[in-house]
Amino acid sequence: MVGPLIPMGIIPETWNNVIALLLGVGFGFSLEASGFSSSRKIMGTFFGYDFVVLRVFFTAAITAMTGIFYFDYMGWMDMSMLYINPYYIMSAIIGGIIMGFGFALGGFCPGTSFTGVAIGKIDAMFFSGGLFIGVFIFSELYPLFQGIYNSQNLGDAKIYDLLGMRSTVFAFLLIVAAVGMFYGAALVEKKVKKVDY
Amino acid sequence: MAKNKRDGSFYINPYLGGVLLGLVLFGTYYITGRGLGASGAVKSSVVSAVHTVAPVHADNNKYYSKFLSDDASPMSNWLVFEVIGVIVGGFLSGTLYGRLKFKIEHSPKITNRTRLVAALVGGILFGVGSQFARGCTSGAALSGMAVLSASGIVTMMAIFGSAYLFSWIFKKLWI
Amino acid sequence: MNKKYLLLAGIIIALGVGILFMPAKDTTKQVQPELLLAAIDDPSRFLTTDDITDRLVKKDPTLLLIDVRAESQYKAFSVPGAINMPADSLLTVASQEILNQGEIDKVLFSNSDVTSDQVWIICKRMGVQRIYVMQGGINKWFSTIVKTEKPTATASAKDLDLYQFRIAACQHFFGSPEMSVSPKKEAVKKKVNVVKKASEASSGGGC
Amino acid sequence: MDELNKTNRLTITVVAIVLVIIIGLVTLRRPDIKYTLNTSESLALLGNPALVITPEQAVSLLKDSTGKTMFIDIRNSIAFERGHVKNAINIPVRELFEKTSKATLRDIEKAGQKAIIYGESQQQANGPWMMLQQIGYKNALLFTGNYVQLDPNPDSITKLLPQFSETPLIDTAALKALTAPKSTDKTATKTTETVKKKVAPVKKEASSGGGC
Repeated sequence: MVGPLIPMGIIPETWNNVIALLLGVGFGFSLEASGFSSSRKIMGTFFGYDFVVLRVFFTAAITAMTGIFYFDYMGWMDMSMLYINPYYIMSAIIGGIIMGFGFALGGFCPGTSFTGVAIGKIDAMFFSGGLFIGVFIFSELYPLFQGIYNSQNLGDAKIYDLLGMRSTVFAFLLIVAAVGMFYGAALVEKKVKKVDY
Repeated sequence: MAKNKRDGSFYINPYLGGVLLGLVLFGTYYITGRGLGASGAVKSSVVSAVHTVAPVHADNNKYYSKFLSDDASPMSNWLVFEVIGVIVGGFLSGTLYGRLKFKIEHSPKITNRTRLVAALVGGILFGVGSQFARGCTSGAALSGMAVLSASGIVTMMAIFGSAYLFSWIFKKLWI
Repeated sequence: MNKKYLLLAGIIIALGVGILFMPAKDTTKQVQPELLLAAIDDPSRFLTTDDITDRLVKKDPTLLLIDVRAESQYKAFSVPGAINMPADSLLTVASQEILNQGEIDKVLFSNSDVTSDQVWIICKRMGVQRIYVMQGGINKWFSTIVKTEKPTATASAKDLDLYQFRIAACQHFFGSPEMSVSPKKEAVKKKVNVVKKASEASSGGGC
Repeated sequence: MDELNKTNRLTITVVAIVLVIIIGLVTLRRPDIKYTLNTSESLALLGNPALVITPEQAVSLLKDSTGKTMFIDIRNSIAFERGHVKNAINIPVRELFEKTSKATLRDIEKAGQKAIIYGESQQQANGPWMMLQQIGYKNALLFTGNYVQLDPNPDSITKLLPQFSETPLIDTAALKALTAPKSTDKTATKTTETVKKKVAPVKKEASSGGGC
């Protein structure tokens, strides 16, 4: 059972959709149960009254990363077979900034807005509708953005390669940074006035 | 704790939520070799919707045709099913903790209307941004961070950096 | 509460330290040493100069000859149609792209078959598919194809055929003023088939 | 933030994950043979003169008996029985990774000796030598000649076989003479024939009509 299972051909592709559904249920459940269906809870991270996003996000990232590293070390998984999003420097940064802007206005990100839709948040429904419109607008105006979209492709670059350090060192630093952030978040939370929502 | 569990104010410990989400993410990588995603599903549904309504237009547009050319691509289907799962999962959790209720959540300082317009604009911006960055917070940033991809970490920093900045500009919307 | 978080933080940092001490993994996919040894022990990677020439004459599109000698030697003389990939440039991106083409038989050669075989081992270890070595290398190729010897009067019909084939192949590559090329081409092709069968039979235990 | 006070389930989950990892690590069995050189390091082995033993060096090593070197015969046991270098150890290619072979090699390494890998030809010893180097036997050296050259017979050293060496043999004169393909180089023919007599199994095809 050496993962990733589907690319290795251990699980047939026909199971794809069932697996997608099950993983989606897990994804949605953990998001909603942590409170990601509430935009004001999410936005608390930026104003310092509730760091749930920071906690969930970084805990999830370091948990998955630790799991991948250990499974790779134990030979249960081949890390090199995992899909890496291509890194286009400019479009990643521009996209991130636009998304941050949308985040500040809408208070959701796509995944969390869907959980909001699931429990009946009307603002989440508007946000999700906006997503479709946004993608549509982008696609229609694609010729305008094409240059930026396709420039400076670094392929499946890894952050540790760009920083010139070993992957294990970067992973360790990320874990330490995450723990440090959790500690800092707890300190800030104590000082900032509670917001009732 | 058991008493107020169903009144909608119960949330699990964020670290537990993070660990669970991390396990789901890890499981996704372990099984499919790819990360989670959400905006990809939006993209593939928009692409197929446009393709159904105006097939010629879709074929002529370079962006649509990029995803139409390999219409058998399992990933686009995969993400749609995953997002259906997200909604189901959110619904389950909402039922379990008593949060199923139509409502508009906003700061007391703004009206419902303002909140909905802001949400819509935010959604549009997020939609555009996620296409630029080839993924959203879950697809690019979270999944990317788990495998230490450069795009994931850069996108994550760009999202949170600019969200932090803009959220103070639009502080009124929230607190 | 705080104590538990201290414990949890301790656990995750301990796991992080564990990651820190993981040995750097060679991310390239590799053939396991046991399998590689078995491949080394298997002589089927060696293609004879005659077989290769046969395919060259037929302009087989699935054949790619790779000269692993230094560039200067390649420029001086090489097998017609071969590309140059000096052994020390094996790991460059360009070389890897050439080697990872799936549907092509890549045949390595150097002056003999020692260096080319060493390169073959490294390629095989990196998981390169359909890779072979020219037996005897270019020296052998030169001595069999270019400077082929006339068989003695007592030689068997098989040897005479082989000799004919080599002469024809040599003319195919370098031309010959004595004979016109165009009418001979048909003959070359016919002979080619005969020779291939003959050489297969001989390696099967004829001698 | 009262949800932060509920740590039981979190602790249980984390401990469960840690247990899985610990069980994984405990039951982990590293393969006993693994590459110690990466591909670029292996590539550096090629053409490194410190890692090879020329026939001349080998003959002088055979004469002195300081015990600094050990000959490893990688031919099959039948060929080994028929004749081998004095004190050589027989490890056929196929048995290279077997426990006894590895123990032998490790003993040689511990004794600070060099292991000279030879076969019927350099070609045959080549693969096993690279394998040993790649899995960490840094004392493995490649004998760059044929077995016949290790023959105790003193004039064997003269039996250098250019056919198998990496020296380019192509003479431009012959290239120019291509239009007359019947002309043959007498000396080259001679060496080829010598090879054929001494090392029968190396050549398979009837190249110049002499072998069969």
